[in-house]
Amino acid sequence: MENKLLNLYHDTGIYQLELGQFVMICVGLLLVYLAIKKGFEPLLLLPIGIGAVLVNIPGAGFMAAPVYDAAGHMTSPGGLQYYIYHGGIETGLFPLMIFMGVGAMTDFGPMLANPKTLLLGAAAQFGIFATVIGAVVLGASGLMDFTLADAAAIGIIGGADGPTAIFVASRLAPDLLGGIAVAAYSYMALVPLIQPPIMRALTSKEERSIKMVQLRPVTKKEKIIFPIVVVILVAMFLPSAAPLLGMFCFGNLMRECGVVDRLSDTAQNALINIVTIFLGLGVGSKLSSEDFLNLETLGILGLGLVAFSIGTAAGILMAKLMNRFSSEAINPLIGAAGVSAVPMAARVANKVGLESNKQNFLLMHAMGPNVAGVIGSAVAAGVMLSYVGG
Amino acid sequence: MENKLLNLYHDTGIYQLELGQFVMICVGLLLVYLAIKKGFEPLLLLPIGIGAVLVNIPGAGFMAAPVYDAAGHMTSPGGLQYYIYHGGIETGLFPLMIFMGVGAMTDFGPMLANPKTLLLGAAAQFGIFATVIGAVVLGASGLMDFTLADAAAIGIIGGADGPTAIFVASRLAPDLLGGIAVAAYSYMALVPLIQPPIMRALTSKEERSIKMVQLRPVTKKEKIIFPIVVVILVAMFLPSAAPLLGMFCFGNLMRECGVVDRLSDTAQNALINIVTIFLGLGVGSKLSSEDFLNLETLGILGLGLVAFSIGTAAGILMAKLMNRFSSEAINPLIGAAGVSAVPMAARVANKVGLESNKQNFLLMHAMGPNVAGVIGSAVAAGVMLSYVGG
Amino acid sequence: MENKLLNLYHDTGIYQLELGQFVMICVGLLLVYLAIKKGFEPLLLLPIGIGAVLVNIPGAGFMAAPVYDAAGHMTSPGGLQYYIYHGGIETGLFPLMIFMGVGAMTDFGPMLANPKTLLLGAAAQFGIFATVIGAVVLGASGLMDFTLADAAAIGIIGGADGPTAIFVASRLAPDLLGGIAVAAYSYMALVPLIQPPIMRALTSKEERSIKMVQLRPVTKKEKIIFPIVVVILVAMFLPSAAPLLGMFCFGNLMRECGVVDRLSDTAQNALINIVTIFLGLGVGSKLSSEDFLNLETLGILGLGLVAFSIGTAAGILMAKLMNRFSSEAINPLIGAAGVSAVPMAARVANKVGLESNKQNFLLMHAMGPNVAGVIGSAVAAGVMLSYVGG
Amino acid sequence: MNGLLEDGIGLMILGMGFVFLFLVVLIFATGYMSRLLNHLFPEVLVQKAPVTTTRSPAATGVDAQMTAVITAAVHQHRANKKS
Amino acid sequence: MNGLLEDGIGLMILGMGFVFLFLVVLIFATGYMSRLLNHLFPEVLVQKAPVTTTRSPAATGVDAQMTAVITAAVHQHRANKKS
Amino acid sequence: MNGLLEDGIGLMILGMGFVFLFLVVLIFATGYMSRLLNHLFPEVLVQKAPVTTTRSPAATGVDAQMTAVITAAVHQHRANKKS
Ligand code: NA
Ligand code: NA
Ligand code: NA
Repeated sequence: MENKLLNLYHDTGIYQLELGQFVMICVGLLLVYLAIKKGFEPLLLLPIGIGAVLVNIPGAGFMAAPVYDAAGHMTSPGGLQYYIYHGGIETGLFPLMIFMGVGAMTDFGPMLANPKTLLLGAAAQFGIFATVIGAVVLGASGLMDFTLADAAAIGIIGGADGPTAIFVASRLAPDLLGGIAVAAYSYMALVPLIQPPIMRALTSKEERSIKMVQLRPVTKKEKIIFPIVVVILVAMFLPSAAPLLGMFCFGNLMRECGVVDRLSDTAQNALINIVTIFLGLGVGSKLSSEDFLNLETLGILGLGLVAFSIGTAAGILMAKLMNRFSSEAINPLIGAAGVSAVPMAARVANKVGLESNKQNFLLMHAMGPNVAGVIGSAVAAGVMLSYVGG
Repeated sequence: MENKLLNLYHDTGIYQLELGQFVMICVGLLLVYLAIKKGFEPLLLLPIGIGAVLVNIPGAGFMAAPVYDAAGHMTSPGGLQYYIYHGGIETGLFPLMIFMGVGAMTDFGPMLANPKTLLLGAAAQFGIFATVIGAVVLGASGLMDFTLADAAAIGIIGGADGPTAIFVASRLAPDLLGGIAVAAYSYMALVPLIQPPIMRALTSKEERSIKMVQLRPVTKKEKIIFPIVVVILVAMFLPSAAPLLGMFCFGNLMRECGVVDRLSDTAQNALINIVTIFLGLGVGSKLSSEDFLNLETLGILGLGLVAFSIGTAAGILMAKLMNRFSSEAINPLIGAAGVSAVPMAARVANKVGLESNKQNFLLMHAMGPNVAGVIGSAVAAGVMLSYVGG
Repeated sequence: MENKLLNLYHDTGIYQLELGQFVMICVGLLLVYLAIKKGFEPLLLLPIGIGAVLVNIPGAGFMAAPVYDAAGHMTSPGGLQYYIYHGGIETGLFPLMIFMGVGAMTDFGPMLANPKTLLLGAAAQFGIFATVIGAVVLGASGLMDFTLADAAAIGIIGGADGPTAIFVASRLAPDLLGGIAVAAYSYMALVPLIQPPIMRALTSKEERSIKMVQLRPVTKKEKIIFPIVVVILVAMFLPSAAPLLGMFCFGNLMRECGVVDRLSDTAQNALINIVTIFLGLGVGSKLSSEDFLNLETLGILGLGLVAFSIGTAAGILMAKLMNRFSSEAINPLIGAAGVSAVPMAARVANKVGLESNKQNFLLMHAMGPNVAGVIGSAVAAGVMLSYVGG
Repeated sequence: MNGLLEDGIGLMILGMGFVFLFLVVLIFATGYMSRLLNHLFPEVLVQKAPVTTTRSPAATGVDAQMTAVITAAVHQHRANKKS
Repeated sequence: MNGLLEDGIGLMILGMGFVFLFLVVLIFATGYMSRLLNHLFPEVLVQKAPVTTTRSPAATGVDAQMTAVITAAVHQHRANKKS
Repeated sequence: MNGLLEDGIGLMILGMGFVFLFLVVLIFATGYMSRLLNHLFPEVLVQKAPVTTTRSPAATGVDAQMTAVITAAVHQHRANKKS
């Protein structure tokens, strides 16, 4: 009886809690706070934060592996996050389902009306690869323990696309997944703070006031054929990007084709919501003190910020470069939207544009490079998976 | 040819059906009847009943295990209920998802307005532990074959909370899962019959007529912080209750935070509905004749009824005790709602109250102990899992 | 560096693509075209088509099996379609969930009002078994490599019921699954082209103009009891059909019982939509060049068409036969609806009927044999699984 | 080879036989069930197909909320039209 | 056998003890939290239960779209009624 | 260590090269596709973004049902306003 009481006391968190777990619970609560109070990508950061709290409760066993006896019968069930992480994240299933849903929510119309903006989505990926160099330098210098695979996974934060970052990290650097996902979503939420100073520094008031010609209407047929064209190009040039872009285009085709509205509706609502809840809990399971409380995480957070900033700058500078060669003027602010972070970055471009010219609505123009950035970072992800993993 | 015809005849249910299976099919149909005609918790008892019918069809293979050859290729697929039971119930995933959805449907407002009612939710759990003693006595006397784990799992019926009962039973006494789940849901449906006589017997007309002061309004902030407070307390004091209460509070936080309405909506609708269908079929798979047609099931049904009755009485008596010490009068009827069985028990308290005083609406007051009872039985479940399993 | 560039080139589809894969990608795109432009069962053929495209992208690894090290840790995750196929189709889970949803969408009212139409649903299954003979002849003659199991799986195309065909094929002839599913859904979409000539050839204008007596109203109670009666008969006579018909009747009971509307609603919407997306991708994964580009597929397509035609004819002839013996006249056109293909075949019967008599609305009368055909082909499937598999 | 053909014919005979047997039994069972039910509960007829099941609860909620409002608006409309 | 009974009684005492302990701590924690929050942010009261969470976004969208239209129709209705 | 840096630079060059290559090809492919489609089917323009896809079928059903009713009510409203 006293024995049992002692056992019960030994089971309590008060007795078992280690400092690292305590700190990580606080980190989890901080994410919850940022999600609720500051509106930081709450759909992901709230489940991630709660997932981080739960996985760090000592003795709760959220990441416990199931135990089987010799005959294959389960003697001890695993924890919820164990099943979620190994079933949905390690396998890549959840990010791909999310990407399908995002595809079903994406309107490529503005991009199709002005395909040149794809170049802006390409340029903004420079943030990814510049960051890879930064991480590699930190690794080569011995300051931090980054391999090439780690560096590539960290760089993808600059892609400003959550599911892509999680998909790449789960394949190249599962240990860094927690930090990378948190950095990716946090910086996406911070886009309205990170981008405007860079945008103002790199452009003159005249450039920011450039009015762009109205977008031509895009036919339904173009919208239907476009995702198929992307899939075919991916199949021909970069099969390693096919999982991401294939599911993305499948989602988009369901949206645009007009004959499977009930599937498209489910992909955009019930399915993506269910997967988002589990994806968040699963990512949160990687916010354990061993994986997160180290110098590398600081490196990830720092490099991620660099990646965003360089990507933003590269998009703007590409737009200015294009203005040298093109007859139709492009407002360089929309180049910043090339990092993706849909639709936040496009809104920021619109807002900064309105500061210079109250009548200049850039939102639709910025949506082009914005969705192009999603394709761009998926292509970058494919290159990395092929280069590093192959 | 005649051979084949004979085979086909040997495959029929008429040829293969054993008496036990026949009886269990009838039990399944009885549950379906109770669900549809009598409105006994139909969301669970209908799938459980159908699950019981299907699993007892001889030769249909609903619980057949898949067969693999040496190379790992499947040579014979498993049955539907095999996958559901081992994937969702043995692992604990389905009850936890249901609990998340229930959390997203629960309004803690009335409890926060009058936190003292948590004591009523505590007292009503006495039904659980008194029943454990009952089961242990039956086991110790040799009348029935109950271990301590069995006794604990049977006691949890008194928690009047379906997913908690299924979660505990799947961990402590999987063989009794069928009987325990059926007893838990049946008695929850019978609350309007079981509770009123006890309520009337233990209270005077004056007590039943007590009017309670109107509940103060509760702020949104309190509702948001509360689930976080619960999670922190669970982490500190009872990690073994963290799976249940962690998911419950996660669901509640999604509901109250106001920034993830689409996730909350899915947790309350599509996700909980999908899981409910499968949970029911999976629980039904434990209604096989070997597991169900024995003396122990009678014991479970009897003890479950005792558990409910004692819990109801304990809640009422605690309310009367509190009236001795507190200035603000509590109508003892709301103590009966402490067993949980949300929201049925609260409605019963309201109805019995109206019998004594037509103007006395107790519903909101009873919702406090009602949801407190959910927390109380999850805590009790945690103690049991730690005490028995550890 | 050049090495890596060469690697990247070797990873491209251009370098790796084999002719067979190219052809199968075109087949996938053709299915997408038929789904979108021609409206061929788009809910299934669109995902199947995209699934076929994705699985044939060389190096994309959509069907790659996961790799584990000796300690059981995953060293290389599997592909999306690998998990979908082995998790949902090989196990039979997805077709059964779809069948549950279809049950929840089916109204047995017209059939209950005139149970004799069940005979039409029985007769139309002759298409299935005649096709089995055809396939067996092709196999026995050495022209094609069909076993009895293959022949049975091909025959089920004549059942005109997608999930039944996929369920049977996944059990009896997984290698032919792709061709069988494509044939089944294509011919279901072609019902308005395939059936009318046969219907006109086998009936006189007088027969097509027969007006049927208005259907009696059916009570809610009959509709509730009916699925239970079917389950009991299945349990007694044909347990091998219990997975399909059990889930179908479970869905229908949820629909009709009126006490679990939220479950019925989810089974008809979110759940069936989610499963449909994955079922399509999983079936598409069997459209690989090895499995599909061979003489056998031509045989499947040809025999499938024969199956549909014979089933249509058998239904019509049975109706004419029944008119000899019955006092209440039956319009033989509704016999054609006995093949199932709900609700397309019933609409075709209605349309052909209107050609002969502008006032003769056969739709509700045709719905009887139409849903009877679903039961009929599930029974046929059960016989096959028992005869061939047992 | 001949074995295969034989098996196929066996499957056809058994299969069609069983399909007919099952559905004929079902005809009788259904008919008996209907007569029994309509004898025991003579008046309870389904007035309308249960349309509501295909609507989401949310949408139904909207419906309920608005019906009163819209009914009023429509009555008003008609009243005005007449006058 | 006696061990089983003893264990059961131990479980009852520990269990009820823990349940009360936990919920009493929760009462104090909740009370403290409420006082603290209402002290820090005195005026922010929940005016109404968040009914919207139970509606699907789609339905809410319809709601939003229609509210203006219907409000107009209803005002009109009332105006006419008065006149 | 130097190997790591070299690999990183290789990844950057290859990566940015490939991203630009792919998106430039996509620009041409998209442009060609659009010209081809608009040449083959000149007049079919999307009048409005397909708003309906974001609505649940249920909600749309409600919409369809009510549109007629509400349109009437609104017309009525406007007619009254003018008079
Ligand atoms: Na991007
Ligand atoms: Na309780
Ligand atoms: Na059929």
